[in-house]
Amino acid sequence: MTATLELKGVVKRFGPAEIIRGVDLRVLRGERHALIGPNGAGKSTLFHLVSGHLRLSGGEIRLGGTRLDGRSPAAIARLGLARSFQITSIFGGMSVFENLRLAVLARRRRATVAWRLASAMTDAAEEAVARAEAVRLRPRLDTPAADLAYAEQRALELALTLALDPGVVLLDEPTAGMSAEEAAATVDLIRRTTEGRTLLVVEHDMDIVFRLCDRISVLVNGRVVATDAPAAIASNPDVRTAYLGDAVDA
Amino acid sequence: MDYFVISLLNGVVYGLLLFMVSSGLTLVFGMMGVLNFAHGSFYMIGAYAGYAIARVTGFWPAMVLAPVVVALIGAAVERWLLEPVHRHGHAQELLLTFGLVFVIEELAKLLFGPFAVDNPMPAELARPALQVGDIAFPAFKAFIGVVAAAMFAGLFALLRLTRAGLVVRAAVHRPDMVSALGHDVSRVFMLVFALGAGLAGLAGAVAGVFYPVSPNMAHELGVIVFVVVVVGGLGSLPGALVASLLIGLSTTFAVGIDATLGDGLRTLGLAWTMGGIFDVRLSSMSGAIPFFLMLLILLLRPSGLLGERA
Amino acid sequence: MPEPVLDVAGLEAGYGHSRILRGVDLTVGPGEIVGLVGRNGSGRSTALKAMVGLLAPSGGSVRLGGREMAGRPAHAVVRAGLAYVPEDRQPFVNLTVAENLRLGLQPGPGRRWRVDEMFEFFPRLRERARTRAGVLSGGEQQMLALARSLLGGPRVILVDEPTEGLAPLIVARLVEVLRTVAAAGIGILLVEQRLTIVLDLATRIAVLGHGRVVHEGPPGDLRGDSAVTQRWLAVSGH
Amino acid sequence: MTASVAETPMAAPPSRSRAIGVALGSLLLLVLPALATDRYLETATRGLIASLFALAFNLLWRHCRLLSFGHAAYFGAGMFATIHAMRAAEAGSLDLPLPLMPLMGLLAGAVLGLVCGALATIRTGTYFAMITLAISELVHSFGPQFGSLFGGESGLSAMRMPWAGFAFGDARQVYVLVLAWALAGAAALWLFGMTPLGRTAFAVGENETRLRFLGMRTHAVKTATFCASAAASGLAGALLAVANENVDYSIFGGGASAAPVMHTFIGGAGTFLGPVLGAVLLTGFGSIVGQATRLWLLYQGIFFVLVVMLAPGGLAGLVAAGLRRSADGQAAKALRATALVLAGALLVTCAVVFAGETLSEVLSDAYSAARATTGMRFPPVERLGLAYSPLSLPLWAAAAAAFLGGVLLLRRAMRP
Amino acid sequence: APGTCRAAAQTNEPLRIATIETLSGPGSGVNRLYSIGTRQGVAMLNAAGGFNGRPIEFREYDAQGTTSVAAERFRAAAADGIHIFVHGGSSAIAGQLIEDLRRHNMRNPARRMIFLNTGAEALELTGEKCNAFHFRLTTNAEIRVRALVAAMRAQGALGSRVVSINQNYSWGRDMEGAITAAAAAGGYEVVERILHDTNRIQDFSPFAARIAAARPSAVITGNWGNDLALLLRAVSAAGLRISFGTCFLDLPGSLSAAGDAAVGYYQAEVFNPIAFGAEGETMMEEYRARAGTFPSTSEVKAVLSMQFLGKALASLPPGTGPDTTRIAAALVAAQLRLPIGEMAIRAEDRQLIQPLVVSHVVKGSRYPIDGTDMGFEPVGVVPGPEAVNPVQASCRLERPA
Ligand SMILES: Nc1ncnc2c1ncn2[C@@H]1O[C@H](COP(=O)(O)OP(=O)(O)OP(=O)(O)O)[C@@H](O)[C@H]1O
Ligand SMILES: Nc1ncnc2c1ncn2[C@@H]1O[C@H](COP(=O)(O)OP(=O)(O)OP(=O)(O)O)[C@@H](O)[C@H]1O
Ligand SMILES: [Mg+2]
Ligand SMILES: [Mg+2]
Repeated sequence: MTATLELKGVVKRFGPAEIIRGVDLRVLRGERHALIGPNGAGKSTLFHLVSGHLRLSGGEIRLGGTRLDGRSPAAIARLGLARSFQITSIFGGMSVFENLRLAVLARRRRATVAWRLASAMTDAAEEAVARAEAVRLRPRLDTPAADLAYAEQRALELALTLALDPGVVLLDEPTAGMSAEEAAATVDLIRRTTEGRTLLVVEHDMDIVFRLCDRISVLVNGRVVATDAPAAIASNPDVRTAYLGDAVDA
Repeated sequence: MDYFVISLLNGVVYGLLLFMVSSGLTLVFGMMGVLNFAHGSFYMIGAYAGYAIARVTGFWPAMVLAPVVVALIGAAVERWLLEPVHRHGHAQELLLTFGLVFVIEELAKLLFGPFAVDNPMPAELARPALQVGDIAFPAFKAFIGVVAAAMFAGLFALLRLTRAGLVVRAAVHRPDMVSALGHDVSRVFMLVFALGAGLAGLAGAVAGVFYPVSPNMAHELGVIVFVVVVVGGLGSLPGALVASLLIGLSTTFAVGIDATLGDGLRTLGLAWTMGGIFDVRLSSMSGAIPFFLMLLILLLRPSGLLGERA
Repeated sequence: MPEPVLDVAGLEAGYGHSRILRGVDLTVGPGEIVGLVGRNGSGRSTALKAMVGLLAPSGGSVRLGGREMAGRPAHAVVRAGLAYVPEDRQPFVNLTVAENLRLGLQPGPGRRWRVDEMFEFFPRLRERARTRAGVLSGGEQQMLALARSLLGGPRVILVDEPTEGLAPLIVARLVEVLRTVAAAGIGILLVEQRLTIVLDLATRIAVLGHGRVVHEGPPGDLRGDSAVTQRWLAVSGH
Repeated sequence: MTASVAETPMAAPPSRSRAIGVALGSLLLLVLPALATDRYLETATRGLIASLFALAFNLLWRHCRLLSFGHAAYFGAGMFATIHAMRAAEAGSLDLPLPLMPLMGLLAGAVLGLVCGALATIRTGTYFAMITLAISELVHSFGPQFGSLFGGESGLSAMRMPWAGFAFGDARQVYVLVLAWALAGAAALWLFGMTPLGRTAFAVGENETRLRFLGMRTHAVKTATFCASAAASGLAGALLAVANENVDYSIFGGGASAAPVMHTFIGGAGTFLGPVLGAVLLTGFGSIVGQATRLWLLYQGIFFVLVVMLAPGGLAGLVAAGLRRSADGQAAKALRATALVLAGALLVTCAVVFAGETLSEVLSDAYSAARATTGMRFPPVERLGLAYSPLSLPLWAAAAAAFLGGVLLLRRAMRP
Repeated sequence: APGTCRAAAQTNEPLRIATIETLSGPGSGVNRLYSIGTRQGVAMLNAAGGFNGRPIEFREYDAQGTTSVAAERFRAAAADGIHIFVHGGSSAIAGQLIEDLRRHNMRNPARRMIFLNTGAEALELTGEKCNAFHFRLTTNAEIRVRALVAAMRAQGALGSRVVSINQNYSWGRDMEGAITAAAAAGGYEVVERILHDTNRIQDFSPFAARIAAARPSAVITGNWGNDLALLLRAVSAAGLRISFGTCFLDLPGSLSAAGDAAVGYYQAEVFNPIAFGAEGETMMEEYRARAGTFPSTSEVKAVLSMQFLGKALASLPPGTGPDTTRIAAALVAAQLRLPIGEMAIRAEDRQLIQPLVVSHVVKGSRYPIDGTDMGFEPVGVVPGPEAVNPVQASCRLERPA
């Protein structure tokens, strides 16, 4: 199988502290890949590196053959790799609708058009509404994003990411702070919306990981200690001691 | 040679004076995130206070009392004007101080008249401290230097060693959370702002000994203090010191250089006959140098010489 | 049941025109762990904010050890012994971990915790003591937030979704910590999404709905497919 | 001030009343020449120019949350470009009819704005403000140097050349010309806010990082917005050049940069037309009160401070709130608030003016002359059309009471 | 609208005079004085019977320190039917006003206005900008320097090595030019030419160092306001004892700011109470009775200008209305006798020719200023024709029709 996203010997240092210590990771086209690991293992950092938020200290990252490292976040996003943030990051002062329309326009490269009114771009508007519908925010269309409840904000965050129709999606703890019900719903949502896309997700809730993902990589202290199918991971003794404890029973 | 030595001394002292004025600004900005446009006005108030008090108590007591007065005014401003708009964000606070500039200047005009007041220098400061060739280096410049040095030491200790410093630095970003840890944010803010104002007042009182004490003082000091703070790195005290000295020295020496940019290029064999900017004498542009410096810094090292990354 | 330290009665609060809380009644006794659950957006975080004074209550009373707290500024309430751990952790990004903790350190009315006790709880924090909190990992920030508030020596601590973003091992650790804290005689009001954890920890559970406490009782009430869970949480069985 | 633009509910007045307001306003502007004398047309012309300038400034703030303290640079650039063009036309070396001259200003503003904008928007927040300040200070310090470009401290002057039977000699024709351009400029700025670019620019102010991860080159967006703002400023400058037929480098000074800031935040930055309100108000203030008393700057300063404190949304914010209320069928409440505001404002004004004028009189030379002649230490003050002792306790007490009462009333009124 | 519709002045119309000065904001301090003085001057004219049987109307317009407001005020004045407007405060504003005047007179030949310039000294105002309806009733750089050089040389205070330090804008450059031009006549060599930016410099000691390095026998500067005060303070602080020739040391604020440093420094001016003898004394006392303080030189200049105007008005046949064209002509012909000599207009460029008093600063003066005990003691008078500069080639007056 071909890897869409491929990391080779990726290293990241912050001053003296080496946080990512040579990560090799191959995310296969169309698979749902989970990245788990103890707090502070470097999962978010890895995301930052892939999405261009941080610069590599060493190694290389490829997206379907093209080098990502060294490119700006914007460039990477335009190459079809989108991410969500662990700390919710949306446009608080704008309505849910405007948030989504913005993302849609960005994807269609129409977001900097200065010679037409945004309201004239009805197709974009329709898509925005549809995407709100998809994450159950339809009733909140005109609410300023800042006034949404936390969970609603997470949902919007997700919708923004998906609105880019990316080939590869990076999700950092998409269900954090959601009730079990919400979480379950969100997982279904992710399933539906990322159909046919490649998905790399960081998640601490094992039920979700096991329900959602085809393969799991375990990151410990900046190294990938294991990559395998859920069942195998669950029964992997190292992983249990390093991360799971007795959270799941194989 | 004499010229070089004296210019060096002048540059350093001028730099130190700049530091005196900008330290309070840096403090308030670094800790409260408020860029106090009215800082120059506090400087002016300090000068007038020094002048008015000195006429009653004599010079030296005035040097002590004037800053106190200004600090009190600062406290009042923070409590009754700034505090209420705090929740509307920094922009709003900045605008408030921006408005204060006009109010204070006009009040000064109203109360002390539009002209510079006659602020005599005490004899012990008037006499020269040392002689370089046939140029004297006056005592009050040494005085300025000493005060500035003391100021730096004191502030540095305050920020590094006290918890108040910690509280305020934290409160810049998350006032709510700080109060949720049991700290009375508003009180600390008031104290810090008062301190900043007091420093400006001290600088004004000291500077008023030499510079004409007039309602335009703030105006003339102008944005140079902002330049210092930005070049040094917003909120960094050592940065402010370095920047002040840098600006002090560069402007001082630039004055002596009559060469034009064109000359410089020509000696490099470039640009034979370019008019405009290339034929302006450096000496006549010494006032613009700080701004060049600022732009340069902001482009090369946006967070300032010693500023911590945003 | 012992005399409650925290006694909330008819608490009302909201944002601007939208009224979120319509009279919440709650009590927390010393050393007691009370779970506060409800749907997303039901107002649990709002309730905590209103109790600690970060959000001015528009009505009702919040008594701490018999003294009225409603309407008093947050710092006064906290000094009186009511600590608060926000749901979004709120680290002081420009300070180091150590400095963050130092800020929390206060001579509170409750048990005096020491900084290295916190490091015992969360060894990870000791490793990161010198780093700026802004760059901490999500989980690390969560630990920091809890430790920071405990250092204030509270009598009651309000915790908003502490396990969010924590790895399973750490979650287990956290549960231990909360038990220890409670054992030290400190009341805990716990807002938590993962019902399993609440059921495991709490001695009493209050359910928030329509801006009121619509049900209160021992964890048993919410075990299994009870009517309450169906009606107010609608959790498809665990 | 709320972090929202007119399109999002909280800041804007209900669209119907806004439409009505705009319609009435434009109508008034159109019939003004028939009503007003030259003097007031002069002031009106200034008001229009200041309004356009303030709108241009607020484009940056309202969208990108970028606060520029150096917009005089682009305003001035527009003025100089236009004057140079007009001189060329006067000399016959350029064949551009006067009504099209402002295009020169627009162009100059845009070009300079593009360069400086690309530079300044590297940073945001306070740094940005400082950079803009530095840039304009730099330009200003060049002022005295290049005689051919800036014409020294007495500046350059030109003459409006007749065109198509219009001499452009009298205030009316100038007013109409300025009005046309100002309206066009305002409309353009309004539309900009509704284009995708405008909305994106607003998103920059909201959360720039996130925007990057949506694949946007935010720096380009900011630069473009800056450029638009500078172009509009340049246009405003051009209009002033046409009206004054003269310009000198003092226009690059701090005062010119301060004006749009004051206008915008007194008028209200949250709503599109807020700055216009502020500009018109302060321009009128400057030319009417400014004629009446030397203290007008003091009064203006106090006014500004009070507005920033009590009405963070600016005056337009108040109006909008009132309209929204009455739209929500709380007309009574709205009226009450309005009454409170007016009463409070009146009280404060009386107090401040009394104190200011009395003080300035007592400290004036003329008064010391009166001292000398009458031989009294505090002869009665003749100000505001009445004579009273400057020491009269009751008067001062009344003033103090009025001030405090006024502020309290205003406070009350502002509460939602 | 009065400005446009009204036909040529009716004879029964009162004469309207206005000042357009900076009355508020930065710079208002010095500029207001011209307005105050003019007001007093007009009052005196009215006390003497006004103009053809009617009191002269007087107005003040506030230029608020900017040329663009000045322009607005000019049009306001035109609209209010002002015949003569007075300005002395700033060369920049004067430059704006003279252009406004040119355009206004071109557009409204029926209602031409007159510009009495009581204090703006930029050469170009009588050079390429010169205008038949603009009268410079004050000095300019060349006149000041010629007078200074003549008198200082006579005092032996000039020596052979002169430093020129000036502000880097047209006025300062005019001064530098004049100082260089006068070198031959003054028998000195200009050993250092310094131009520094205006009102920006906080610390002048570097310039003091430069001056010292040049080892001059005298320094001549056109600096005013802070730039003057700071320069003098820096020089004295550096312990340099050099004689200074100045132009604006008598403006309020300067002497107090300069302090004792200023003692012995020279100054060339139109008026000095002591030099004017008994008449000077009565002028001072009379003025104090009216205005409460002794007049500053700026005020006196304004008063003298009004008296000069008075002469011109008096010369008109009774019954002539406020016809500005004829008044202008009368001004060209007018003469005013001062204790120290004649005041008259040079027809070619409308520059006033008048004698100048050169004085130096002494302690314990009879007319101390600025709350100091210092004042100006005359050391010599330079007759007008000797002081005045030649007509500039660039000046071409289009004679009034
Ligand atoms: N800029 C930085 N400077 C120094 N250390 C950093 C920086 N950024 C991250 N770190 C450290 O790197 C480690 C990994 O952080 P990261 O956020 O990637 O962890 P994580 O795997 O996402 O953990 P969590 O699951 O809790 O989010 C943390 O210990 C953090 O403190
Ligand atoms: N700052 C705010 N302004 C306006 N409305 C708000 C604000 N914060 C929250 N709300 C609203 O208040 C309601 C309750 O919010 P709250 O955060 O208390 O919910 P919650 O029970 O904590 O749910 P969760 O934490 O899972 O999102 C939500 O409907 C939300 O939309
Ligand atoms: Mg993480
Ligand atoms: Mg919550």
